[in-house]
Amino acid sequence: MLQVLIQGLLLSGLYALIAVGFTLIFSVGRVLNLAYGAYLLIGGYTYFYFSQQLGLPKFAGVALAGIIGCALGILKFQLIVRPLKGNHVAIEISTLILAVFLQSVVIFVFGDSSKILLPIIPGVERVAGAAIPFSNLFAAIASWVILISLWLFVRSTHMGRAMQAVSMDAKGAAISGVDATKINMFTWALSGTLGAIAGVFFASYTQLYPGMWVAPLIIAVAVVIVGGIGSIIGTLIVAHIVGFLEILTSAYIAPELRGVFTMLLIIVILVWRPSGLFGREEL
Amino acid sequence: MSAKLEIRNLVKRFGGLVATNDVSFTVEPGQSIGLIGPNGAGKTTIFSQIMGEHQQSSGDILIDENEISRLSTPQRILAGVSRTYQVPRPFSDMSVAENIRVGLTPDSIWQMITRGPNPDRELELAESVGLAEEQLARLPSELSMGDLRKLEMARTLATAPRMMLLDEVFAGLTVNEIAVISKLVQSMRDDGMTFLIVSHDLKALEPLVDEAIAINQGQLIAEGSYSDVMADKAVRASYLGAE
Amino acid sequence: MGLRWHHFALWGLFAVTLFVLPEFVSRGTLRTLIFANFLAIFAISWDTLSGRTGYISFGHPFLIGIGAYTTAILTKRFDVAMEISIPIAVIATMVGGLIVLLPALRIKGSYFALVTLAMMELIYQLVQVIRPDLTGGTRGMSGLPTLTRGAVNGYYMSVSLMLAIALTTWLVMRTRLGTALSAIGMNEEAVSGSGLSVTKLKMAAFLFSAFIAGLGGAVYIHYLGSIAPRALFDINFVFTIIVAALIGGAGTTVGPIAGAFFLTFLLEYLRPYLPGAERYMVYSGLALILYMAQPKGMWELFFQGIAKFDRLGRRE
Amino acid sequence: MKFGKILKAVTAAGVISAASFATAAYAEIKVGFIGSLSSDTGLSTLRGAEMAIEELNAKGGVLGEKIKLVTADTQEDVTEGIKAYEYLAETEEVDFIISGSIDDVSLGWIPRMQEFQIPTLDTWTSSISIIDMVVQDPEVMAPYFMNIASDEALATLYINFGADVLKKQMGWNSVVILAEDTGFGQAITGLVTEAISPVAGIEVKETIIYDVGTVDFAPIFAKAQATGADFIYQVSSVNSQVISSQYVKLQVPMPMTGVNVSALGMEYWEDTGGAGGGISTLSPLPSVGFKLDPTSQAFVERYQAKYKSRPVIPHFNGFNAYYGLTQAMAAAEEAGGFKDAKKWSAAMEKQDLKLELDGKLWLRYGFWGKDEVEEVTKRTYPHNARFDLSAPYDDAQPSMVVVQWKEDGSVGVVYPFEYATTKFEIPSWIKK
Repeated sequence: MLQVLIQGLLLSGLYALIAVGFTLIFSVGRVLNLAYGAYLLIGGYTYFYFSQQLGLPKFAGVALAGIIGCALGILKFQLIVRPLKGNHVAIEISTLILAVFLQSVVIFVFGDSSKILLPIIPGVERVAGAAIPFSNLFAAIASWVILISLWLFVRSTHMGRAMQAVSMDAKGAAISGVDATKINMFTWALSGTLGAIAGVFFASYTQLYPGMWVAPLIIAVAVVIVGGIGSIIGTLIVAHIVGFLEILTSAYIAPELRGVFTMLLIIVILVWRPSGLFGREEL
Repeated sequence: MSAKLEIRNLVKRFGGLVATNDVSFTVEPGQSIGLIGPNGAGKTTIFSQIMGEHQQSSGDILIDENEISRLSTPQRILAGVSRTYQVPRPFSDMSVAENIRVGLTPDSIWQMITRGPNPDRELELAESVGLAEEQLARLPSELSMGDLRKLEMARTLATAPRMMLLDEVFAGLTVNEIAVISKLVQSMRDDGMTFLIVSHDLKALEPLVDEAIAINQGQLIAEGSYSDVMADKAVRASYLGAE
Repeated sequence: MGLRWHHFALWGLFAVTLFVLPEFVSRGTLRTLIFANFLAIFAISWDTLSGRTGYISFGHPFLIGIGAYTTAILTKRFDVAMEISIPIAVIATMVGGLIVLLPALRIKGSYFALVTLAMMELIYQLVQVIRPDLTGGTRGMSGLPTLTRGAVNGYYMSVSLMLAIALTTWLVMRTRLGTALSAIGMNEEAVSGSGLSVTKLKMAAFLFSAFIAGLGGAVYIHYLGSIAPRALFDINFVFTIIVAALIGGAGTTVGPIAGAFFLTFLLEYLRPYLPGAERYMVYSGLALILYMAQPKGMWELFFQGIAKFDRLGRRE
Repeated sequence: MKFGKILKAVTAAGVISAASFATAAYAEIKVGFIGSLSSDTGLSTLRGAEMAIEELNAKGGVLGEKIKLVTADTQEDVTEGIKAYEYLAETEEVDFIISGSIDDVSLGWIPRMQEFQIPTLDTWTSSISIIDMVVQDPEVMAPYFMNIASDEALATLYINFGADVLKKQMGWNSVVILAEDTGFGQAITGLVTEAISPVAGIEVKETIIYDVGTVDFAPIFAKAQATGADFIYQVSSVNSQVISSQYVKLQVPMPMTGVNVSALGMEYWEDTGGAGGGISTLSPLPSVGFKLDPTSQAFVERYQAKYKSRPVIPHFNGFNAYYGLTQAMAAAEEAGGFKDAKKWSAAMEKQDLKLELDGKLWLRYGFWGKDEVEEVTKRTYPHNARFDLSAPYDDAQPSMVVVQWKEDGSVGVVYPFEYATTKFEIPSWIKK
C-alpha cells in the first residue's frame, strides 16, 4: 500500500512537470502543440550528449537542455505558429510534422536504439518494500519546486499576470496594452524550457529513445483535457490522478493495462464534459 | 403561408448571468416587429434560442401554436423560421451559386446524392434579392458588404421560411444598399412574410415594422407601436445609459 | 452534377495509363506503386471525413485497424473465406467506428483531434491485452491468406480498388452531399442555419470514410499477408496518411492520390542514396516546408500557377 | 480540363523515372542485406557480410564474377520488412539474401521468400516455427537456411543450466518469468515453462508479460517480488538494456538471469552507463566473454581495423553472416550460381566448416540433415545450424552459452562448465 503511494507520488510529480509546459501553451496561445513531446526528446538527448558523452557536469547538461528547449520554443513560435496566424488545424498538423521531423533527426544523429541515462543522483532507498531511487525522488522534488515557482511567477509578476490576461481574453488583453505576441513568444520559450528539462527527468526515470515523444504528449494531453485549461493547480491535481491511476492499474490489475485507463479517462471526459473537471464554463 | 411566433416566459442563464429574463411576446402572422435595445441587451441571444442554437433555461417557444423547444435547428427551419446573422459568414471557398445551393439542399442524404442542383432556382433567388447573374460564379471575398447581406438573405430564403429573423441587416451598409434591402423586406412583407428585426439603425427600421419591442439587460421593458416604444422613458434611459 | 464528357475522358485516360503501366516499368516499381495505391485509398478515406468537414482525425488507423483485424481474425482463426470476411470487415468498420466515434462527433476542433488520437492509443493497448489468442497480441499475425501473388497481379488489384474508390468518391463529392460536407468545414453554424442536419451529414461523411478505410484496410492486409499493431496504430502511420492528403490537397479527390504517389515515390527513390532513417528526415522536412508554403496542398499551388499563367496570357 | 493535365504530367513523370529505375547493371552477383541498419545486431550481420564479400572479391569473386552488396532497411518493422524484401527481390533483383532480421520481421517476409524462391540465409532469427515450415514444406522452403541454433536448442541448454547451476549450486526452487511480448519471448517462455519444472525441479510461480515499449519497470519488479520466487527469469530481445539498467538502478533484491539480447554486445556496459552488473544471459555462439578460435579471432581483428563505430565486436550473427555468406558462395560455385535454387539448396546443405581451438572442436558451421533426429529433443532441424546439446560437445559447439556481466564491467562465460571462464554470482546488493 505504502509502496503504491510512494511510486504514485514519484510518477505523478514527473507527470505534472511534463504537462505544465503543454498547459501553458494551450491556455495562453489556445493552440495544440503536438510537437510538445519533441521538447522532451530534444531535452533528454541534449543532456545525454553533453553530460554523458562529453562528460560535462550534470547541472550544465540540464541547463543546456533547458536553453536548447527554450530556443526551440522560440523558433517554433516564430517559424510556424506566427506565420500560420492562429489557423488551429494548420498549427496542429505542422507541429505533428515537426515532431516526426525532429524524431528522424534524433535517429540520424544518435541512432535508433535506446540509450540509458545514468541516474542524476545514484543510490536507492528502500521503504516498505518500495525502491526509491534518489534520482526519481530528486525529479519529483524538482518538479514540485518548478511548479510552485511557476505558480508564484504567474500570480505575482507583471509578466505572469499578462499571461493570465492573454489566456482569458486575447482581445481584451490587447486593449489594456498587453502585447499578446510578446507574451505568446515568452510562453513558447518557457514551455520549451520546461519541456526540455522535463525530458531530462523523464528519460532518467525511464530511457532515451527516438519515439519517446509520444507517451509524454499523451500524458500532457490527458492532464490538460481532464484538468481543463489554464490552471497550474488543476494540472497538478490531474497529474496525480493520472499517475496514481497508472500505478494502481499496474499493481492491482495488470501492467499491460497501465495506459488504458488514462485513454478512457481522456475520452470520457472529453465527451461528457469538454471543458474539463476544473475548467471554466465557456459562454 | 405566414407563421406565428409566440414566446412565453423565456429565461436563459449563462452561469451566474441572466441573458434573457422572463421575456414573453407574440408576433402575429404577417406582422413585422422590431426588436430594439442597447448593446448587450440580449437581442441576439433571443434569436439563438428561437433557432435552437442555444437551449433556453426555461420558458416556451411556439411556432403556429406548436412547441419547438425540443427541435433541432434544421427541424425549426422546416417548421418555417430562419434567421440571418449580424456578421455574414458565407461559405468562403464556394461561389455565390453554391452558397445558395446549400440553402436549397433538402435535409436528406439520399436526395442530396440522387437529385442534382437546380440552377434556375438558384438564379431566381439571387435575382430576387438583387444579385446579378454574373455574380453567381464569384467568391464571397469578391463581394461588397451589401452583396454579402443579399447573399445571406438569398441563402435564408432558399430554406422557404414563413418567418424571418433579421439580425442587424443594415450594419456596414451604404445608404443605397440600405434602400435596396429595405425594398426587399418591404416586398416580402407584402407577400405575407412574418418578420422579427433587430437593428441599431432606427431610422431604417421604422418603416419596416408594425410594432416594436424593447429589451434591456435581458428584460422586456416596453412594447407597442413603434412611436410609443420610442417615447417610453425606460427605453430612452436604457439607450442613454448605454451609449 | 455538372458532369462533362471531358471528365470521363480524363478519368479514362488516367485509368488506361495506370493499367498499361506494368508493360513499361519494372516489378520493383510496381511494388512501390502498390503501396502508393493503398496509401492513396487511406488518404482519400481520411480526406472524406477530415479534409472536407474540417474534423481532423488523428486516429484514422483506428478505422483501418478494425477492418484489417476483423478479416485477419476471421480468416486466420475461423477459416472464413476472404470473399466473406472482407465484406464483414467493411461492415464491422462502419458499425464499430460509428459506435465508438459517434460521441466524439459532438465535440469540435482540437478536442475532436485529441479524442481520435486517444482512441487510437486505446485500441493499440487493448489489442495487446484483450484476447491475444485472437489478435496475436503486440506481435500481430503473419501467414494470413493473400488475395494475389506477384507484383503485376498485386498491382492490378490495388490499382482497380484505388480507381474504383477514387471515382466513386469523386462522383459522390460532386453531388450536393459533397457541397454540404465542404460547407461544414467552412461554417458549421450556417449549414445548420440552412436547414441541414449537421449531425446527419457528419455521420454520412464518417460512414463513407469508414467504408473506404475498412475496405482498404482489409484488402491491404490480405496483400501484405501480415498484420502488426505497432506499425498500424502508429503516429507515424497517421502522419503519412494526413501528409499525403494535405500535400496533395485536402478537400479534393485527386489531391490525396497525387500526394500519396508523390510521398511513396519520394521515399523509394531516396532508398538507394539514404537507406536508413535519414530518408524520413528528408521526407518529413520536405513535407513541413511544402505544408507551410501552401496548407491547401500542391493541387492549390498548381491551380494558382495556372491562374497566374492565364492572367499573363490574357494581358498579352 | 486543368486537372487532367497534371494527371498526365504525373503519370508521364512516373513512367520516365520508373523506366530509369529499371536499368540496373547485371554483370555481377548481387547480394541483398535485409535487416535493421540502425541496430547493433543488424549492423553485425551487414558487416560480417561485407567482410566476407571483400575477401571473396579479393580472391577474384565467385564464378568469375564480382559480388556486390545492396541493403534494405527493415527498421525492425514487419511491413517495412516486407517492402524491403520486395525491394531486394524485384527492384535490385538480387541473387542471394542475407538477413539480420528479428523473428517477427522474418515471419513477415517468409511468404515473399516462398514466392520469389531466392536463396536466403537468416543469421539472427531463431524462430523454431520457421524450421517447422521447412519440415512441413521442404520444397517451398528449400532456399531458406538459418545458421543460428533455433529456440528449442536455446531453451534446452537453459534448462540444463537451471538444473546444474541454479538448482544445484544456488539452491533456488522457484522462478518468476518476466517475458517481453514478442514472437521470441513467447517461444522461449513456452519452452522454458514446459521443461524447467520436470527437468530442473524449479517451480514457475508466475509469468509476467510486458510490452517492449515499457519504460517504467518499477511496478513490474514489485509484482515479481510479490510472488516470492527465488529468482527472475527474463526473456528480453528488444530494448533489453532498459529492463536490466532499471534492475540495477532500482537494486531489485532478487537475482535475475535469462535472455537479455542487449548484453550480447561489448557496448552493453557503456549503454547501461555501467549499470548492468550482475546480469546474465544466454548467448548463441560466438559470444562476448567466449574464447575465440584463431580463424574467428583473425576475423575480429580485421573487423576492428575496418570499423570504428559500434558494435566494436560483431554479435554472434556477425560471425554467422561472415561464415554463412562464404558458405553460400561456395555452394553457388558448386551449383553453378544461385539461379537454380533447388540445386543451390542441395549444395548448401552439404557445407560444413569446423574450427578448432587447442585441438578441440570449437565452432562448427554445418546444417542438420533432412531426416537427422537430434537425440535430446527427439526432433529434426532441417536447414538449421548444427548444434550439440550434451557434453562433451564433440559433434558441434553447444547451442548457446550463458555469459554474465560482473559489476566491475568484465564479462565471462559461466556455463557450460567446459567453456566457463568465470563463476555465476548474484549482485552484491542482494543479501543472501
